[in-house]
Amino acid sequence: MSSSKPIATTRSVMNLPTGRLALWWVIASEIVIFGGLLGSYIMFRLSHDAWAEQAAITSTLAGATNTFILLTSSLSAVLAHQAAERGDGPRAAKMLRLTVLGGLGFLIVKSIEWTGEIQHGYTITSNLFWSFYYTAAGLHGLHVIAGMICMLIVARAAARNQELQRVEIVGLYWHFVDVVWIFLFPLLYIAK
Amino acid sequence: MPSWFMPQASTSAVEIDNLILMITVIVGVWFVAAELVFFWLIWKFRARDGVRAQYVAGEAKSEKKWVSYPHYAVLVFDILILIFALRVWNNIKISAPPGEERVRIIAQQWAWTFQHAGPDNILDTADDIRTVEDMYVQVNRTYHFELHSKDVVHSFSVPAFRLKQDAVPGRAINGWFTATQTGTFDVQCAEICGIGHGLMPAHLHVRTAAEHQAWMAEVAGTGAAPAEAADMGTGEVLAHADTARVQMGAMQ
Amino acid sequence: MAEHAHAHAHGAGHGDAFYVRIWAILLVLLFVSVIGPEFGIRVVTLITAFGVAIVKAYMVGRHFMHLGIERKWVVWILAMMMAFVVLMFAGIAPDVQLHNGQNWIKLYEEPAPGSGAHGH
Amino acid sequence: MSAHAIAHEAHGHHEHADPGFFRKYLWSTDHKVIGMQYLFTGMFMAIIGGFTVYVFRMQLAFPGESVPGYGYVNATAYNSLITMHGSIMVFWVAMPVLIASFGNFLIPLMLGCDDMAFPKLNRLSYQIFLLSALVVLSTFFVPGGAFGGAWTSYPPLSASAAYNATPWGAPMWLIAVILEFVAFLLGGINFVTTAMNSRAPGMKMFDVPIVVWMIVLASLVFMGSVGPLVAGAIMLLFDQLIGTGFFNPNTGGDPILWQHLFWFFGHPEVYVVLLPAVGIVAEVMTVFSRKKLFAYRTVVYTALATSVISFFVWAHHQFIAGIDPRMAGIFTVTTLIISVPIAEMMFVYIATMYGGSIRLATPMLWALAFIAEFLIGGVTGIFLGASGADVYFHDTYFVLAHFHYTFFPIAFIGTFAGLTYWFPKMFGRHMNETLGKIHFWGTVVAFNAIFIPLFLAGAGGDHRRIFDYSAFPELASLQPLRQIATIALLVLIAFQPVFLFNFFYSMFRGKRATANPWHANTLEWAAPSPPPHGNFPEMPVVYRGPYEYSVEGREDDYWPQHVPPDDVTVDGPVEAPVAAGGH
Repeated sequence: MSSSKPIATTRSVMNLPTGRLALWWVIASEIVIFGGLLGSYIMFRLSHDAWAEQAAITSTLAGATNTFILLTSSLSAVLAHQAAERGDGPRAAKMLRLTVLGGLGFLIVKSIEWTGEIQHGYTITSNLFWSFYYTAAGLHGLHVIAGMICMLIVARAAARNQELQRVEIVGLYWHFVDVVWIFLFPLLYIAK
Repeated sequence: MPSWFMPQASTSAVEIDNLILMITVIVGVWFVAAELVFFWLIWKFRARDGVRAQYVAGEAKSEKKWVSYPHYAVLVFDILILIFALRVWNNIKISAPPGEERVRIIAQQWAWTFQHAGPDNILDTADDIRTVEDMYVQVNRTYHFELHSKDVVHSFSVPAFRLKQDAVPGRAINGWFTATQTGTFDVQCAEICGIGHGLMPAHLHVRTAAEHQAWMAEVAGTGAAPAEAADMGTGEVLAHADTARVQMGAMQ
Repeated sequence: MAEHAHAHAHGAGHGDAFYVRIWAILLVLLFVSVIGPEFGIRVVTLITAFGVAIVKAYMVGRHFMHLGIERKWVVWILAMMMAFVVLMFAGIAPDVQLHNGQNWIKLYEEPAPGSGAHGH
Repeated sequence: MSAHAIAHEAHGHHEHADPGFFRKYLWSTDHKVIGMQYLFTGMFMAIIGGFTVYVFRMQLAFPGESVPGYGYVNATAYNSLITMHGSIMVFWVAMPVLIASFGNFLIPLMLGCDDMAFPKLNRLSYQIFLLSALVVLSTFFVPGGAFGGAWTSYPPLSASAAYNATPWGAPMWLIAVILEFVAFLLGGINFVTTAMNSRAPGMKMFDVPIVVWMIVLASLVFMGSVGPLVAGAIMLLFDQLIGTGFFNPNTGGDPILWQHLFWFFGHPEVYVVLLPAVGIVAEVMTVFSRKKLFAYRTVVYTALATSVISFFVWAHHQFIAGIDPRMAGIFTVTTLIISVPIAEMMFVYIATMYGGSIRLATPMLWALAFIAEFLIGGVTGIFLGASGADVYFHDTYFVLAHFHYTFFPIAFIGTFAGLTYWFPKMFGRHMNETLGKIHFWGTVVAFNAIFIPLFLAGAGGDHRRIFDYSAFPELASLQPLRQIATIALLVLIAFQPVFLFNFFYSMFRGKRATANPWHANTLEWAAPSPPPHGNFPEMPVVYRGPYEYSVEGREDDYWPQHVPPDDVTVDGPVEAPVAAGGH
C-alpha cells in the first residue's frame, strides 16, 4: 500500500515535506481546541478565588513527576528524529519505543493520582474546578494515548528502515502534547 | 417598517424606528443602485455575434477606481450608520434615565412572574404586588426592571416597546422602559426555552396614573407570599413533555 | 531562502549531546517552577509557574520542534492560532469572568470555605 | 500507484483491473469518488432537511391541521423539526456539498495533480462524516425524540433533560456535531496541505483559481474557529451525561460562555460556507462572460480580509443576550466593518461583467442569481449588525429571512451553479438546458416569494421558533404573510424534482460532453470528461493565470492554463476526444 502514493503526496511546492506541513496544521487546529478549553478554565479560575484551595489539594509531586516523564520522553523523541535523519532506522525505532514507555509511565502516574483523588471524593462532578481538572487532563491524556499508538506504528516501519520521515512527524506531535502539559501543570497544580 | 405593523408604545420605539428608517433609506439606495447596474450590465453586454469580449484585467488604477470609489463610499455610509446605531444603543442599553418605578420580571419554563414594587416603590417589601402573565405599568413613567430566570435562557420581548432583553439564569439583568401609550401589549419569549416556548405569552397593561393607582390600592400586598401559581416543578415539566411525546409518537 | 532544500536541514550542526543539554535545562526549570510556590509570595509563584512554563514551551518549540530553523510562516501560523485564542479570551472574559457587568450582576455565591469539594 | 501506472491507466482502465463496485465507489480513496460520496450524502440530507421545513411551515400556515405525510405537529415535534432543519442544512448539507464535495472534486483537478495529498485521510474524513450523519438521523427515532433546543443549543436548556425533555436526542445531536467537526478538520487539513504543496509545476500563488483559494480559506477559517467549540461541546456533553456544571449557573458555571464559544465558531461558519460559493460564482461568471476576473488580487485580498475580520464579529449574535453592552458596541463596529470587504467583492463581480460577452446558460443564471440575491442578504445584515436596530429585530423572522437570503444563495443557488457548470466534467455528459432553466426560474422566484413576506413579518415583530401564534393577538394580522411563505415553499419544493430528474437522467442519458465544453481555462478541463483515476493522461504544466479570456490578438477567446505560450493554434489536449468509458 505504501508504494501507491499519489504524485500529489510527493510534491513539495512550499519546500516543506507534505507530511510535516500537514502536521503543522494539525497542531494549529489543536492549539485552538486546547486554547478554548484552557481559556475557559482561566476565566473561571480568575473569577473564583475559592479554587485556589481546590488546586492546593492536587498533588504537585504527581504533576511534577509527570512533567519530568514527558520532558524526558520528548528528549527520546527528538533523539529518534536525529537517528532517522542519519538513516539509522533501528535506533530511531528504539528511541520511539522508549518514548512510548515514557507515555506509559505518564499514564500510570496519572491513574494512580486519579484513583487517590476519586477515593477522597474529588470526582468530576464535585465542583467546577474538578470538572475542568479531569476534562483538561483527560483530553490531554487521550492525546498521549493517540501519540503512543501512532509512535508504535511508526516505530515498526522505522525498524525496517521504512518511512523514516514519519519519525520526525510523530515526534513533533509528541512535543506538542508535551507543551500542552507544560501549561496544564502550572494551571492545575501549582497556581494556588 | 415596524410602525406599519406595531404601535410605537415607548420612547425607545420611536428612536429605534427612526434608526431603522435611516438604515433602510441608505442601504435601499445602495441596493437599488447595485441591482440596476447589475441588470444593466447583463443586458448591455449580452452575447452578440461577432462582438468579442474586452480584455480588462482590472489591476490598473484607472480601472480599479470603478470599484474602489463605491467601496470608499460604502465605508463612509457604514460610519454614518455606526454613529446613529451606537447612539441609539447607548440610549437604550448602556445609559438609562433615572428610574421612577421598579419591577422585577422572573421568567421560567413557561410563564412570566411580575413583581411590582407597589406603593412604596421598593422591591421585596410587604406591599409588593406579584402577578403572573399580566404586567401593569403606568404610562409616561420610567420603569427600571430587573430580569431573572429560574431555569433556562428566556428573553423578555415587548415588540410594541421595541424592547428585548434575554433573561439568563444566574444573573440579574437590568433594563428600563418608558411607555408612551396606554393599552394592552403582548409580551413574548424571544429565546427558545423548551417545549412551551410558543405558549409563553404575557400581557403588558399600560394605564393612566389614576387607573394604575386604583389598581395598586386594590391588590397591594399580594406579593408578600411568593405566587406559586406559575411554578411548574420539574416533575410537571416532564409530565408535560411526556404528554407531548406520546402525541408525537402517535402521529408518526 | 525558499530554494534551499529544507527537508534535511533539520538538526544540522546539533549532535545528541545538544539535545541532552536542552533537556537538562528543562529539568532545572521544572525544579524552579516546583520550588517557586514554596516561598508563598504570589508574584513569585506566578512568575515561576507561568513565566517558566512559557520559557519551557519556548525551548521545546525552538529546539525539539525545530521551530527555530523551520520556515518563518509556520511560526506565524501557530502564532496566529494563539492570537485567535487570545482574541476569544478577550471577547468572552468581560462576560464570564466578571461578577458585576455594566447592567447585570451574577447571583452565584461561592460555597463557604472548606465545603467546596463535597458540594453538589 | 506510480506515475507510470497512472499514465498507463488513463485509457480504458475500466476493462482491466476493475476494483469491483465496493472498492470503487464505497471504499475508494479517489478524490472524485469521495467528492461524489459527499455530494450524494449532502443531497440526501437536503431532502430530509427539506421535509422538516415542509412540515413545520405547514404547521405555521395552517396551525392545528394535520400535515399531509406527517400528521399533527405538536410543540415538541415542532422544536425538534426546526432544530433538525437548522443543523442538518448547515452541518450536513452546506458544509459537505460546498466544501467537501466541491473541494474534493475540484482541488486536485484544478491544481493539476492526481489526487489529494492524503487519500486515505480523505476516505477516513468521509467515513466519520457519514457516521455523524447516521447519528443525527437516528435521533429522530430515539426515546424522547430528536433534540429540540435549536441549532444553537443554548444551555441550560440543552444541558439537562429536565429542561429539554430529550434525554437521548440532545447528547446524540452533540456527538454527531463533534464527529462532523472532526471529519471537516481532517478534510480541511488535507485540502490546505494539497493546495499548498501539490500544485502543478508553474502554478504560482496567483495562478490558483479563485474557487480553490476560497475553499482553502474556508477550511482555514473553520480550523481556526472550531477549536473552542469542540472544547465547549465536550464540556456540554459532560454537563448532559455526567452532570458536571460548566454551563450551570447554580454551580458557578456560566450559560453565556457557551453562547460565546458557539458564536466564536458560528459566525465564521457563515464565511466558511460563503467563500466556496463565491468562488464557484467567480469561475462561472468569468467563463460565461468570456472575461478576465476583474482585479483577481483584490478578490483574494478581500477574501483574506473577510476571513480575518470574521473572527472579530461573533458577539453580534448576542447583543441582547446579557453581554456587556459596551462590548456590544465594539462588536457593532467590527460587524459593520466586515461589510466593506464583502461589498468590495460584490462590486468586483459586477465589474467583471463589464465589456463581457454574457451568455445566459443555466450555470450563469445561477451565478447571477447568487449575486442578486446575496445582495439582499448582505444589505439586510446591516440592520442586524447595527446594534440599536437589532434590539427590535433580534430573534424575529427578519433575522430568519436575512440569513436565509445568505444561506439559500450559498447552499443552493451557489451549489446549483457549481453542479450545472461542472456536471459535464463530473459525469462526462451534459444536463438538459430547458429543464435547467425551468428549475432555475421556479426555484428563484419561489425563493423570493418565501422570504420577502417573512422580512415583512419580522418587521412586524413576528418571533421565531413559535409553533402556534394564537397566544399573541398582536401578531394575528401577520398570518396571511406566513401562508404566502408556506405556499411559496410548496412551489419551491415542487420544482426540485425537476432538478433531480435532470441530474440523474443526464448522468446516464445526457448528451456526451467533450473535455472542455465551456471553453474554460482552468486545469480540470484539460482532463478527459469524466477524468479517470489519476485524472490527467500526462501531468499538466501551468503557464498563466486562470482567467485569460478574450486576450487581444488571439484567435480563440480563451487560453487554457496548461497550453504553452508559443502555441498559437489551440488544439491538442484541449480539444481532446471524449474520454473512454462514460460515467
